[in-house]
Amino acid sequence: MSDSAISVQLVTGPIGPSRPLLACDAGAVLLFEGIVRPTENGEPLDALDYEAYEPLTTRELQRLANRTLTDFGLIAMRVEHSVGCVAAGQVSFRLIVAAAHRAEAIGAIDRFINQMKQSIPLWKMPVYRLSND
Amino acid sequence: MSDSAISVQLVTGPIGPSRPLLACDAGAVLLFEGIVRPTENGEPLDALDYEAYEPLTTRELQRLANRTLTDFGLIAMRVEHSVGCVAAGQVSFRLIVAAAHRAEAIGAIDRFINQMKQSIPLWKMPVYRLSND
Amino acid sequence: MVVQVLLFGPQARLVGSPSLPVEILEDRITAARVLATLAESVPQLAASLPASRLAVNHEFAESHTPIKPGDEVALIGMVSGG
Amino acid sequence: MVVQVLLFGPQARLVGSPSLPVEILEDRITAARVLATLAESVPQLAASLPASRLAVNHEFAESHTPIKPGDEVALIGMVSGG
Repeated sequence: MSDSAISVQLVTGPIGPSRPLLACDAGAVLLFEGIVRPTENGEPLDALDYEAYEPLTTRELQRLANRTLTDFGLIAMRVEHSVGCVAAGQVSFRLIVAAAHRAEAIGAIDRFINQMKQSIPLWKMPVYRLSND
Repeated sequence: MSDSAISVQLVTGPIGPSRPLLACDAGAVLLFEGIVRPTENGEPLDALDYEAYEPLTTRELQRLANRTLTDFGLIAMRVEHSVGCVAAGQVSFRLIVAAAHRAEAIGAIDRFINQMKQSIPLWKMPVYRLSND
Repeated sequence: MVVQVLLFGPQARLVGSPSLPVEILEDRITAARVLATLAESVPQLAASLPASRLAVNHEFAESHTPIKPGDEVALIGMVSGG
Repeated sequence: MVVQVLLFGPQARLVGSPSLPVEILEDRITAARVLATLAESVPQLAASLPASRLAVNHEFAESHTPIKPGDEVALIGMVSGG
């Protein structure tokens, strides 16, 4: 509902430094960052290549954000997800929520990420190091 | 346990902007900020005045951080808590954890804060607006 | 009618193409019929189809959702990692 | 022996002082004895004492922990909010 309290953005490449989430009367701010790990299934990894299907991906992220904001009574939230190539060690996903108390913030982060992984059209493919280097 | 991966700090007054937590191989970073809310029990609030009992407070925070790091297999964590006066809207507590995956990070933040509120010698007292202004 | 089905991520890589033509010799085509035809005719997708859905014109489809000429049809495979 | 008990936060405010002398006429004084004496003699603390512990020389005390002259004794009331 209060869409102005929600920001959803797909970002090409890695996600840069975080800006503060302005939310009057918030008592708890929780920020989650997903970082590309340097190994996948035991193999060294160079990067992950993320693919979206726009505009469906952004629309579904927005719907999930709206439901999460309403269900947990959040004050504000911001979602950023990479598309394209993100090197190991860099941030590919950031979620910030502001709430009156920490229980809502923790519950919202947990459920948003679980549902995102189940239902949002976002794919990642490993980019492995070339073996002839 | 790996104490170098843990930082615990009491800060006089509000807690400033967050520095990044360096943690190689982390796949998930979770940052929690507790912010002084502008009302307490319905009354407008100017500030909270936090009191610690050093060195017991820092020592118990360090112990709790050690247990949390070990139990959740975290890569690194940083704890900052204010002592003294923190105005409404300012940050009085920040906890950052880095883990391989998000489940450990979320579990660690949740349990650390619950146990901190139960067992760490840290008190807060409301500072209400003067009524004769 | 031939339905062009868009593919993404690991499914596109398995098939080796970002889209796949699916020929269906029926008048009324539904999302369920497209998925069933893919299951029969594209063995590379067999393992991931049970965790996949179709999107028609950028909305997730129900099994009975009709597909008409000109619709944009996409296979949304939920094969996301942790 | 008179044990000076340090107070903090809301408990200090209720009593109106950052410490409180507790007189106990026994040879062997334990943490439990100090808490019991506070419960009997300081009505302002009655409500919060069940959720309080003593620290002796900056370590949380067990009920049988002995208290000797010169020890630093602190009442740690767990009355933290959300």
